[in-house]
Amino acid sequence: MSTRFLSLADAVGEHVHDGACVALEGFTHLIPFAAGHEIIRQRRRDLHLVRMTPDLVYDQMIGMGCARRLTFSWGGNPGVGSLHRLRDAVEHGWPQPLQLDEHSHAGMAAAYCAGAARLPFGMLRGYQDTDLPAHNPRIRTVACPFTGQSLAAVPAINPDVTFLHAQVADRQGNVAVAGIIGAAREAALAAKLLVVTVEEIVDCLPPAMNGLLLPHWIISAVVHCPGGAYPSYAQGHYERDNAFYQHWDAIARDREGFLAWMGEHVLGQRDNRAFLSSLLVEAA
Amino acid sequence: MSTRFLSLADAVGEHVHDGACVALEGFTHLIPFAAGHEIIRQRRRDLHLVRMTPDLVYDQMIGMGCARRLTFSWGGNPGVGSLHRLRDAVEHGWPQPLQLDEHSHAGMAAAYCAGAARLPFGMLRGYQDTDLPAHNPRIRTVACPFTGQSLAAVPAINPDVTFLHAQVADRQGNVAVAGIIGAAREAALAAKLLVVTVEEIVDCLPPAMNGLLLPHWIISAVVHCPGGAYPSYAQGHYERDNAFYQHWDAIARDREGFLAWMGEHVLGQRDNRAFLSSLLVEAA
Amino acid sequence: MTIAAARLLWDGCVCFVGIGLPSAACNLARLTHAPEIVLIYESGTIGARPDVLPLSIGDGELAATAACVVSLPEIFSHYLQAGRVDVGLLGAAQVDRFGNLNSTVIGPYDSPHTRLPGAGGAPEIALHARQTFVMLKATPRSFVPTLDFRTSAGFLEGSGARARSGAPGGGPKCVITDFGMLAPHPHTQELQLAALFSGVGVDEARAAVGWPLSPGAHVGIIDPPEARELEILRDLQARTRAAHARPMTLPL
Amino acid sequence: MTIAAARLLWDGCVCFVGIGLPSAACNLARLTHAPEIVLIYESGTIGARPDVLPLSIGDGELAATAACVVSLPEIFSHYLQAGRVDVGLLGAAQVDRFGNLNSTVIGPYDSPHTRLPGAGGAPEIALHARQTFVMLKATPRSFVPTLDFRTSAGFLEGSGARARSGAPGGGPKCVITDFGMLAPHPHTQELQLAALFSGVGVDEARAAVGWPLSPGAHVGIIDPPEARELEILRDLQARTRAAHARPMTLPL
Repeated sequence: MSTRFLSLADAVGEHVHDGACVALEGFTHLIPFAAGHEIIRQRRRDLHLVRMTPDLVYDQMIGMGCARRLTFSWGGNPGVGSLHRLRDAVEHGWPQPLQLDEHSHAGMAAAYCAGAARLPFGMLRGYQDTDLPAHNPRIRTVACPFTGQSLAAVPAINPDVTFLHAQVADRQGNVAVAGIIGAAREAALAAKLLVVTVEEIVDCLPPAMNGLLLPHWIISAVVHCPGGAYPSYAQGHYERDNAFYQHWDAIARDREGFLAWMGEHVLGQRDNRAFLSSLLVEAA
Repeated sequence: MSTRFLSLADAVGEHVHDGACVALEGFTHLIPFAAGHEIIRQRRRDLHLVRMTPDLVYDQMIGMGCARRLTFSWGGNPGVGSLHRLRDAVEHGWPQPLQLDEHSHAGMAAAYCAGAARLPFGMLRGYQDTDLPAHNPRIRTVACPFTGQSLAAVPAINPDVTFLHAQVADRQGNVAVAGIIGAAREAALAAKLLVVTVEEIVDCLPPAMNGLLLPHWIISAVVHCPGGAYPSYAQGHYERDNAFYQHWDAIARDREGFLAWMGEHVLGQRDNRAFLSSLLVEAA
Repeated sequence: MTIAAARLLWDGCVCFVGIGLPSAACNLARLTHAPEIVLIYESGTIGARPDVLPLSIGDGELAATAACVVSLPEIFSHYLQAGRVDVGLLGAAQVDRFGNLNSTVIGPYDSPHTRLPGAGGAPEIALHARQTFVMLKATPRSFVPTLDFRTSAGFLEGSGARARSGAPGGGPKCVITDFGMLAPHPHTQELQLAALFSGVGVDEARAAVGWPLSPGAHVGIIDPPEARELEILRDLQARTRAAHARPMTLPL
Repeated sequence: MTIAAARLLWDGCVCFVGIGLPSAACNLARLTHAPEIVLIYESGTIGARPDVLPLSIGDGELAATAACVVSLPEIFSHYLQAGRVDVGLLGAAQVDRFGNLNSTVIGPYDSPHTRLPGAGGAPEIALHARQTFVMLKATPRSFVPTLDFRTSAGFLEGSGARARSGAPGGGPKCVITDFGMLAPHPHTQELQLAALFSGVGVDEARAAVGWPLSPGAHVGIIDPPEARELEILRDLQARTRAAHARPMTLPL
């Protein structure tokens, strides 16, 4: 019962359906950009996107009209500023309105943990004296059956499919991850289906001991996709392209420039290798 | 604000008081035997002992009269049979009665996690249709505020002091742990005070990346104590002495034999080094 | 018993393994017909491939040969509770006619005749595993009409009581014992005689069970151990005995 | 601002660091008077010692120099929520006179004039850190009498409201801005002028604040940057600029 190895196009084609709840996780590190681009290429619609930090990848998916709903806790371009496409969707409904299911990081972490453990809700000491619960009916309270204390409660997140990017898989489909992991493990284990794109595939991984390993039998599909996290990064393989993150601010600022860029570099390219090549050509 | 380095005698003397709630954790691996022996040597009384798997170390502490209460989830000699001193305390009140606060592993794990997160309770899908809740008033239920589902709830465990054994510390007091960790991390972070005995101390640890490291500023004291897990083991340093575990069954079977052995090897020895030497003499 | 249990496991199945007979059965399966079986020990080792049988649930051999080692809270919440375990293997001191188990106490809880080790992982393995296999030797004191303490739920009072209680896992698929196997009746879920080891008679089985044991619709005969199974099991046991008896150098 | 904030941090203190000004201030402190400061980034890096300032909260530089990297759920539950953080550094788009913060939205939530990034870690940092330092530039649009949205609690309506609400952390200790610092009045907890950068007048400060700013009991003058502070900060910024501008080889 080894994991299936698929092309990215087949993995997205099989696992992502219009209207599905889809999480692309990876906190700054190992963001599955190539998977997001392929979802855009296959023109999926009405997705419920889930991600703690939407980042450029969801700015792209939202701007290209893939999403109807967003569950998130921080929606900016880290260290740079706004996600202009996310803002345009929320402020002006372009290209379509976007329903927000808004949390704090701590709340969303609790929701992913609950999802991974198949508990119906997660709890935390949080949200206290903020306006978030008033705007999100999914933030409630639960009373401790021992002390009577009131705690914040959030419903479990269980995506239909979670996409992750990782450094390496073995031929059985076990995936090893190193570096900043955010809530990737919980998002992976909370999902009904799990697809992982990886930088490389090796014959055999060394025992991970206490490191993070996703066993092959919890993974639906592994995709060999070098550079699949770019412009995010893969610790030990390539660094974050901070200059691209800064450059994105100008690309995404207006609708026309954004559409032209996406047309040229994503829709106009067959796959992630072609996407990266097209950036190389532009830089030259 | 580096961690303090103490002798084991001083660490126990300062951190363990009669009547305290004390957890010695380590699941089969890295059991802090030397710390348990020192608590026996210093003749602490009325302790509330906490540990998922009491193992030989609590058999010794209970038999020597240190404990009035035990929070646990499995009390046997793994792969061998009974803990005779634990049984004698429960069945015959020798050397004194022992109050049991009995859980399953999953329930105790949830209680430690809650303690580490400073939540008042933990929850799980567990204990269902068993007789445990009828005999432990600390197993209750909580209703999901979203679905109405009923879940098992257990109160957080927050020991006054947790003892762990680990492989290595650096001079700042950071402690690195590798191998089977059980609920050691949660027991450490749930405690008010944390004392760690280690096999060796090095100038500087390599970055742990995703491995388990206990940062120096959460640790109250580090004790250099080679062999401090024996007859349990320290992965990479020495193996579990399975023969000793089997031998213990005979040592602990009757009160006199047990008291004689403890007198000779624990009370009669100054420290862990002397304890180990006394076993060597016996074997010779 | 070990060989009969091993045969019930299939290649690739995810087993939550207890120590002792279950561990021997799972590793025998791995070394014979099920090389890709995934062994999870409650100590947090996932995909362990031990060369010798561990004495405890957390021997170093398990960590060193595992695909990875996770914490105990994670193994119970993210794997077992999340419904990712195909087969849970359980031992016990007592089983009743509906597959409920006792590993806590003989006699009253507050003044026990025999205090047993207790629950460990069993209540939640019994609750969440897609199916469980129970392994214990049969005597009228271990196969009892009524448990002294219910540590782990089987089919409760039978006839669908377990499903009505909302338990996510499927409950005991069979009880493997020294005369053969019991399996639940499809409707009443009472444990009935399903198969005998060759050479064992029905009367012998009945004498070892503390309730009036009914035969199932078909009472099979379990094939005797094959030479290869016996050889691999004996090798494993010999390696294990040698490893556990090996004098350890004290860490001095 | 960065230098003034850095001076408030002490050696060995455990800081939960946001990106931008807070990260610069914490690293400056580490490179000057507080070499043993413990920097926790919400990405899960504990004890990071970056050589250049990260652009994001999760640059590889942080993981590679950290004592260890834990998951995001763990950093929030076992460290922040557990009360292990001495100082939380927070930015925001708006602060009100009681130190409550808005980083969610300008205008109504459902039809915003400006949608901001949102809460991130802020609500729970503000709730649990033993104290918080707020850093933001002052204009009457950012220092406001009433927030458009309360993302993170400061002293609520003041006069002990925060303590009565049961918040475990101590709330804002000061607000560091481009004219100087505000600090809460000991009883009313209204933010008052606590100190000015040298050369800045009280009127200038008043003009930048959207509520009638009261002077505190003592309005100090913040010492101008020392040569060593400036040099280390400029070196850090120059290294950072160079690193972020370095063209990256595409992973092709």
